[in-house]
Amino acid sequence: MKYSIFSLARAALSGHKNWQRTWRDATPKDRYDVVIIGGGGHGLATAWFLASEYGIKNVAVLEKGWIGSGNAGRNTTIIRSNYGLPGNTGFYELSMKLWERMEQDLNYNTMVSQRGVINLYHSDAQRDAYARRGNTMRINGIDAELLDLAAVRKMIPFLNFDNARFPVQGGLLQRRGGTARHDAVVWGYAHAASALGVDIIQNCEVTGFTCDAKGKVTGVETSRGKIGAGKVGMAVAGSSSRVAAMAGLRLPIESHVLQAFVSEAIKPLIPGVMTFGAGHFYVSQSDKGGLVFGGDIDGYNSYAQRGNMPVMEDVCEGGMALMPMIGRVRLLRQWGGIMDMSMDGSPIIDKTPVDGLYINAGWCYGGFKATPGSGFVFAHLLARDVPHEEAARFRLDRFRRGAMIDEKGQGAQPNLH
Amino acid sequence: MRIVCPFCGERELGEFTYLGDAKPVRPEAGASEDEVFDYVYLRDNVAGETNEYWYHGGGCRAWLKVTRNTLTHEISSVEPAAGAGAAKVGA
Amino acid sequence: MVEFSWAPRSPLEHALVTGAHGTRGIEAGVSLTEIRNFDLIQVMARRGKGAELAKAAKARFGVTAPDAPKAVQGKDATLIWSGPDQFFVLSAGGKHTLQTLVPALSGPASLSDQSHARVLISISGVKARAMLAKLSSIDLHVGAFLIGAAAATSMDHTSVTLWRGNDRPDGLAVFNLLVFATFAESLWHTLLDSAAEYGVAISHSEELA
Amino acid sequence: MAGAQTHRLGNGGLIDRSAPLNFRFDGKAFSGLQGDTLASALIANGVKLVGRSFKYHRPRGILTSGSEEPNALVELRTGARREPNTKATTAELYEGLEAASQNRWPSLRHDVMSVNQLFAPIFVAGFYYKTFMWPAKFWEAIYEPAIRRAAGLGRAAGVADPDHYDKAWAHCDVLIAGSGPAGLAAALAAGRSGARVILCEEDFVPSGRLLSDGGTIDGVPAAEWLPRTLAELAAMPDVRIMTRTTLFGVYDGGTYGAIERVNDHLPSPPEHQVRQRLWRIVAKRCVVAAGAIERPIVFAGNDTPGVMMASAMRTYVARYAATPAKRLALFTNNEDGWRTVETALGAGLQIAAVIDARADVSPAHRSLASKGGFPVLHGAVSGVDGGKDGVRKIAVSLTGGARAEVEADGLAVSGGWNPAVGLTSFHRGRPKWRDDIAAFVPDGAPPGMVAAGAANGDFGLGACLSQGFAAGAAAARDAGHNGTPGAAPVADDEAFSLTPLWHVAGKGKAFVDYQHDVTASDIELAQREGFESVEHLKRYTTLGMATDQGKTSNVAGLAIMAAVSGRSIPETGTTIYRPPYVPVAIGAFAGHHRDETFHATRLTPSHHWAVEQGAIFVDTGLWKRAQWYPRAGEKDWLESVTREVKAVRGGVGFCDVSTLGKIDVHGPDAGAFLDRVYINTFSNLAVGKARYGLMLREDGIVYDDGTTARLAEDHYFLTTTTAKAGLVMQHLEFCRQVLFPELDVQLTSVSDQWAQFSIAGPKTRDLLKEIVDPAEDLSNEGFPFMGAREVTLRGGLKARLFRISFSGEMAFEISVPARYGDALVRNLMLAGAPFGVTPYGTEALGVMRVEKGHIAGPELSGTTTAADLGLGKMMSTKKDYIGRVMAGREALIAPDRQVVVGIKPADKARRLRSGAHIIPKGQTPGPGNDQGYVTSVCFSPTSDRWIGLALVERGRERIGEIVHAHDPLRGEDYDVELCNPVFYDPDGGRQRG
Repeated sequence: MKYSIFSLARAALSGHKNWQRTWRDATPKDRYDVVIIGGGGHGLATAWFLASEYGIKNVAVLEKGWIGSGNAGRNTTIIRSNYGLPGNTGFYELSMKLWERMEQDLNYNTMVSQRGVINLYHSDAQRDAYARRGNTMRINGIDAELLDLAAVRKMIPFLNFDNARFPVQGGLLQRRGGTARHDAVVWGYAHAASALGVDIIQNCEVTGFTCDAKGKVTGVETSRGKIGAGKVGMAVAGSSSRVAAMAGLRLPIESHVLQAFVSEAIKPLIPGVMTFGAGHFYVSQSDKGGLVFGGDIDGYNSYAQRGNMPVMEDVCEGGMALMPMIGRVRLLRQWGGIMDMSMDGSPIIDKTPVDGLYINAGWCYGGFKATPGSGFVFAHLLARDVPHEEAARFRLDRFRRGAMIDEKGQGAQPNLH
Repeated sequence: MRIVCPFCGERELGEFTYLGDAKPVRPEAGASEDEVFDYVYLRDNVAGETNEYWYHGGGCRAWLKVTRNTLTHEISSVEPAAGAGAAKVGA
Repeated sequence: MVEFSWAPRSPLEHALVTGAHGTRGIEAGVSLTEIRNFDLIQVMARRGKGAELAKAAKARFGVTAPDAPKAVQGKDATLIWSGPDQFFVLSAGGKHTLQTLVPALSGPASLSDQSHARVLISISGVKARAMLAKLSSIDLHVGAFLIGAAAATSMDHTSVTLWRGNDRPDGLAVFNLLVFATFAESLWHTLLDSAAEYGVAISHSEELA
Repeated sequence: MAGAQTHRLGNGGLIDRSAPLNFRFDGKAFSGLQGDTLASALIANGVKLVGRSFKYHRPRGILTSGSEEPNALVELRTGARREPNTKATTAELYEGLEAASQNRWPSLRHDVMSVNQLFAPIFVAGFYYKTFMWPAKFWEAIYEPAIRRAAGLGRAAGVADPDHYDKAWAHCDVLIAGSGPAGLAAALAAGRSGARVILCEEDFVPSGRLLSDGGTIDGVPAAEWLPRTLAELAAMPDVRIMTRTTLFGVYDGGTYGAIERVNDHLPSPPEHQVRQRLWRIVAKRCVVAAGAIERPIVFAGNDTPGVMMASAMRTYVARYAATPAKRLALFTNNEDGWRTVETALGAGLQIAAVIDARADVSPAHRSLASKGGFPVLHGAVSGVDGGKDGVRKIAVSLTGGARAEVEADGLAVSGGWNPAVGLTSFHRGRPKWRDDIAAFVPDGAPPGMVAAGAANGDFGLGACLSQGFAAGAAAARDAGHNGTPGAAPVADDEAFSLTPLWHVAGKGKAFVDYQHDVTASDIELAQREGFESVEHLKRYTTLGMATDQGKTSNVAGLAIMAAVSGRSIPETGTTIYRPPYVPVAIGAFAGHHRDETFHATRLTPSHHWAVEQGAIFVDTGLWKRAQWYPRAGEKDWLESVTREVKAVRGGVGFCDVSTLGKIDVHGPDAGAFLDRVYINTFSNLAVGKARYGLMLREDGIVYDDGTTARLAEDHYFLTTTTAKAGLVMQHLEFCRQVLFPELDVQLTSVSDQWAQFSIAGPKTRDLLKEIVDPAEDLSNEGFPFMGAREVTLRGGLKARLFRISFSGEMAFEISVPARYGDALVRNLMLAGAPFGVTPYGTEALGVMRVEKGHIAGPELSGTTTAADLGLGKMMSTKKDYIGRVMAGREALIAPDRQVVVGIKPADKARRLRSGAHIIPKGQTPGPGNDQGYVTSVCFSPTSDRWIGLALVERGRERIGEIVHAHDPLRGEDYDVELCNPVFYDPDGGRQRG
C-alpha cells in the first residue's frame, strides 16, 4: 500500500483497520542468491539496493532479534559528510546524496532533516585542521563553510561565549548535514525491500557457516535451520568479530560501548547539530523535542550495551561548558551501543579471505550516517564482486599494506578514534 | 566499574586508562612484518572473559593485567604487569 | 653588576588569601593550610633492590619505609608511599635534600627531587570529610582511612597524594595533600568552592607540622 | 491574599497549618501549607485542570502523587531558573512558588491546539512516517518546523542556569533505596548489625506509603512506630538517611548514582550552596525497597481530570488533608483499591460507588458498602463524562451486559501494582512475570543487589517488614558485619486479591500512555502493521518514552499488545529498562565543571609575572601560555610578534618553555631503554650532552619528539612535547613495566619540578654571564652546542643549562627549581635590560621554528612517518625499537607520500593560511589532484614575507616548482613555490656559534 496523506485519510475512514504489515513476515527458504546477516540499517539497505539497483531479488536478511535492534536503533541520528581524508570524503558524500532522496526512494518518511552540522573550534590549531578538512570537502564538491566567531554568535547565540574555559572561536559548518529518524530508516528499507521480494527474517540467529570442500561459503546455519546462499554478506557492526570468528577470521576491530543520552522533550531550543571542540559533547534536538546527545566512547572493550558514570558525567560537563542553559533540562534516558571500533577509525567493506563471505564492518561510531551509502556500495560489491569506486579504499588489507585512513591520527588504538 | 589495584586497593574507573587485549605478545627483534602486523592489528575481541592492560595513571602509575568479562564487566582478577613491583624480584 | 634575589615563590602565592572564605557567621567547618617550606624527594627502588633499599631507609630514617599505601612518621621525615617500589621522603626544608640523600640511598634506588613539583596543603575541620567527599573517591570514613593511611589518587582529574596525619589536638582528623605545582592554583579554587558552604579558615605556614 | 483552600480537610495530614505559603499557578494566586507539594496544594484549592497532553492537547489533571506522574507537568519558577516538565506531584511548595502549565496557547483553559483532537482520526501512531514526503523540500521548510513547534512540552529557560551543582562520593556497606516499611526494616537490621548504611528516599520525608496507608506494626499504629524507628536509626552514627535523594542508576562494581535535591524546596539556593548534588555511592550491597507503582486501567475517557490513581487519592487525603473529590467512585480490580474507600470515608468524603471488576468482594467490604450507603457494581468503567472541569458521570458496563451510570466528581482507579523493577533491571536484566499479582517482578539483579517488599512483588505490610529486615541483615552479613540485628518488626499482611484487567472496550479514546497520547487503538494498529516486538511497539507508538518513562503505561501497553497478538504477557516481554530511574538535571551531572572551571588550568612558573606584563594567553591543552606580550602602540598581534622575533634574532629574548614534559629516566639500563623507545640511539650519548630524539608508535607513525640530555651515567633527562607529556609518560611506563620488564630503569615525571626558559639570540651569552656564576665557562669550547650540565647561578642557586635551540639562534635553555622560576624571569629582565632583553610568547616561538623548518604539532599529525618529516635518516638500522617493523610497510615507504616541504607565496606580499590545499599549477582542483595541504604558516620578519610548511606529494623532489594553493573555504587561490623548509640559517652556523 502506497503511503501518502491520501491513503492516510482513506484509512482513517475505516478506522485504520486495513493497513498491511510494513514488511512481510517471511519464512526462510532453503536457498537465496544472497544472504545478508544483520537486519540493521546497513543490512536492510544492502538488500534494498541489491533488489532495486542490481536486480538481485532472491535475497534474505537474517536478524537475530527484531530489525533495527542493534546500532540502527540506538544512535544519535546524525547525518553528515564532513570527512577529510581520501576514501572517506567521497563515500560519505555518496551516502549524503542517497539520504537526500531516501523518502522518495522508499515511500517512507524517514524525516531526513538537513538543519546543518557545525563543528566548533576553540583554537587556531583546530581552525587550521577544520580549514584543511573543509577544503577537502569543497574539492570533493561538498558544501562547507568556515565560520568565524561573529558568524557563530549570530547563528547560535546561546552558547557560552563570555566565561568559557575554552572560548568558541568559530566553526566548520555543513548546512546539508542534519539528522534522520533512525528507526524509520530501518522500517523504510524493510518496507521497500520487502515489497521487492526480499525476505526479512527476524528472530533468526546465525550460528555458523556451511562451506563446500574448497572452503567456499555455501550458506549459514541459523536458529531456524540451515539456509543456503550463493553469497553471504555480513553487516553486523558491534558483533563483527563474533560472526567473523565463526568463519575463522580475526579482524582489526574491537568492540566498544558508546553511550547516548536524551533529555525530556522541550520546545525547540537547538536548531541543528553541534559538536563541542574542547570536550566530548555533541547535540541535536529531535522533532519530538528531546535533546539527543553523546560524547566519547567509554574506552574499554565491551559487549554489555551499557555504560558507566564517568563518561556520562564527562558528556554533561561538555554540555554545560558549551551551553549552560541546559543545566535545568533533565536527562531522561541513557543507553549504550556496541561499536565496531576499527584500527584506523574507518570502515571495512570488502571480500574476506573466505570465498563467498563478504564483510561490511568497522563503522566505529559513524555507522548511521553511512547507512544508505554502505548499503549501496556493499550491494555493488556483492553483485559485481569488485568494490564500488567510492569504497575502494575500505579494503581489509589496508592495515597490512600501511594504507590506513586515520582521520584522528591515533593509530592502532581503537578506543582513541 | 571499580578495579582492585594490587597496590592501592579498590579504586574507581576514572583513575584508570584502558589499553587493550593483553594476549598479544610483542614479537622479538627480527620478527617478520606479518608477525608484527598480527600483534599490532588483529584482535580476538572476545565476548566473555578476557585479559587486558589497564594503567592506573590516576593513582600509582602501575600497569595492570585485568581479567574482565566484556559481557558483564565483571572483574575476576587483577595482577601487576611484570615490571610493576620489580624491586621485589631476585636481582 | 645587578644584585639578584632568589626568593622562592609558592605556586599558591597569588591565589591563597589568608582569613575567612565562604559562609560567614559560623565557625569555619574547614581549615586549609598551605605548608611552604619542605623538601620532597622521590625514592624509587631499582630492580631487585627492594630489600636493600628498605635496609638503607631504615638506617637513615629509623622507621621502615612503607611498601603499601601508608605514610610512616620517622623522627625527622615522613615517608609516604607513592607507588610500587617507591616512596616520598617529606621533611622540613633543608632537612633531607637530594644532595644529602643521594649518598645514603642511591645504590639501591634512583632519586628525583620533587620539592618544587608539589604544593602541600593540610585540610582539617569538622567538615573536612564532607568537603573532601566532593573531590575524592577514596573512602575517608574514620574506620576506613586510619591515621597513617595514604593514597596515590586523583581529585578532580588531577593526580594527588593524600594521607592522614596525626589528629589535631582537638581530636579532629588532618588530611594532607600533595598537589602538582602547576595544577595547584586551579585545584585550590576547587577546594575553596567545595568548602565554601561550610565556612573556611585559610592560612599558610613555613613549618611542616 | 490568595483564595481559601476550599478542598482542605479541617484536620489531619502531615502539613503544617501554622505555616501558610503563597504561590501562583498560571499567574493566579493561591495558598498552601508547609508540607504540601504543588500538586497537593492545587488539589487543596480545588484545581483540577493542570496540563495539556503532548499530541491532542487534551485537558489533563493530576493522576498520581509521585515521580511516576505523566500529566501534571509544569514550568516551575521563572526567568533563568525556569524548569520545564517539572512534576507538580514531587515539587515541594515554598513561599512565592510560581508555576505555569505547558504546551497550551493562549491559555490552559482555552488551548487552540486542542483543534488537533479533530484530526485525531489521522494522527494515529506513526502517521508521520506515511506522509509529509512530497514535495521533498517541504520537510525542512514547512512540515518539520510545524511539528517541532507543536512537539516538546515545557520551555527551557534559554539562558545560563544561575545555580551551582556539585558532585560527591559516598561509601557504605549497605545502600537502601526507599524508606517505606521494607527500607526502614532493612536499615534497622543492617544498622544494628554494625554496617554502614545509606538510605536514600526521594520524598522530603521518610517512610514511604506508611505516611498514607498507616497500619499496625509491633502492635502499635504506624504513626507511633515511625518516630521510634527513625529515632533509633538517627542514633546510629553509621546510618545516614538521605531524603530528597533518588537512587537513579546502578553502575559496575557496586557504584550507584543518586541525585540529592539539596535546595529545590527553596526559592533559590542560599549563598555558597548548591541546587542539587550528584552522588556516586559505592556500596558493597544494595537493598532495593523502592516499592511499587499503582497502575491504571485503560478505558475510554480515563484521562479526564479527576480520574486519579486510588493510592494517590488516599495520599492526598491522608497525608495532605486535601480532597481531590467530594463524592468519588472507585474502579478497582483488586482488594487494595478499597483502602481508598476506607480512607475517604474516614475523612468524611462521600463514596458514589465502587466498581469492582472481580467476581467477588469480601464480606468486610460488603458491609462497609452497606454502612457507607454506596453500591458495589460488578463490572468495569466504560466511559467518563467530563472535561476540563473534571468528572461528572461515569458509565459502567456491568458484568452480564447491563449498563449503569454513577454521578461523581472523582474517580479513583486501581489496576493493581507494578513493582518498581527499574534499578534491578538496569543491567539489561529482564523481570519475570508473576501470575498471582499479574505483574513483573525482579528476576535477579546486578551483583550485590536484592529487592525486598513491594519492589519484589510482596505488597503486604508484614511481608515488606520481614523481607526488608531479612534483606538488610543478610546484606550486612555479606558485607562482613556480624552484629545481631535483633527482632524484626512485625505486622499482618493485607489481602491482595486481583483479577487482571487491562483494557475496557468502549467508545472514545482510551489512554495507555497519557503523556504521549498513546491509546489502546494505537497499539492495535502497531500490531496490525507488524510492530509486534515490544521494542518496535515502543518506538513506533512512542509508548513509555515520555518524561514519566512509562512508569504507569508500559505494562498495560504490552498487556494489550499481548492480547491483540495472541501471546501471553511474559511471551511478549518488556522493553529494556534504562537509567536514570527519574529524569536528572544535566547540570547535576556536570557539577562544578562548567564555565572557567570546566577543566583544570595549569599555570607556568612565570604566569603571574606574565600577567603583570600584560601578556595575551593561549590555551594549550590545560595550560595557559603567554602567546605574545603586546606593547603600547602596537596595532595588532602581528606587530608584537614581529617585534619579538626581531628582538631575538637581533639581540636576546626568553620564553617560558616549562610546559614541555620532563621525565627523569634513571637506572643502569636507562640508555638501553631509550634505545628501544627512540628511533635513534641514546646509549652512546656522552654524559653532559643532549640529543634530539624521535619516537614512533608501534604502527610506525611518529608519536613524539624532544631532546634528551644525559646528566649522569645512569640518569637521563627526557623532554616531550607539551601536548603529549602525559601520554608519553604512560607509553614509557608501558614499555618499562610491560614490554621490557627485564630492564633496570626508573621513570618519574619532573615536569612540575623545573621552571625552564629558552634564552635565545646572539646576545644570549652576554645575558647569561650576568646570571651565571662567573666561574662557569659558557664559551663555545667550554659549553659547546648540545652541551648539558648543572651550573651555579650568582647567589648560589643551582640550575641546569642545556645548549639547545629551537629558534635557530645561539641559545640555551635554563632550568631552575620551579619556585625560583618567578625570580629567574625577573632577574633575566633586570640583567638583560642593557641588552634589550625581550620576553617572547608562543607565537614568536612558532614563527622562529617555521623559519628553521622544525616540525611541531601540525606536522606531527599522527599520520606522518619519520621520512615524511625529513627525519628518515635518524632511523637506526642497527637495533630494534618501537615501530621499526611497521614503519616499513609498503604504503608507508611509497615514493608518492606527502612529505614536509617549505612554501613561499609567488607574490611576496601575499598572506598564507594553514589548511589550504596544494594543487598542481594549471589544473582544476579535484579529488584526483589534491596533493597535500599547508600545515604551518607565519609571517617571517627575517624573510619579510609569509612562509610556511606543507605536506606535499613527493614534495622534496619538487623544490622550486610553482604549485597552486587552493583555499575555497576562504575564497583564496594563489601560487606558491615549493622550497627548502629551512628558511633561516640553513647551515646552522648561528646556533653553533
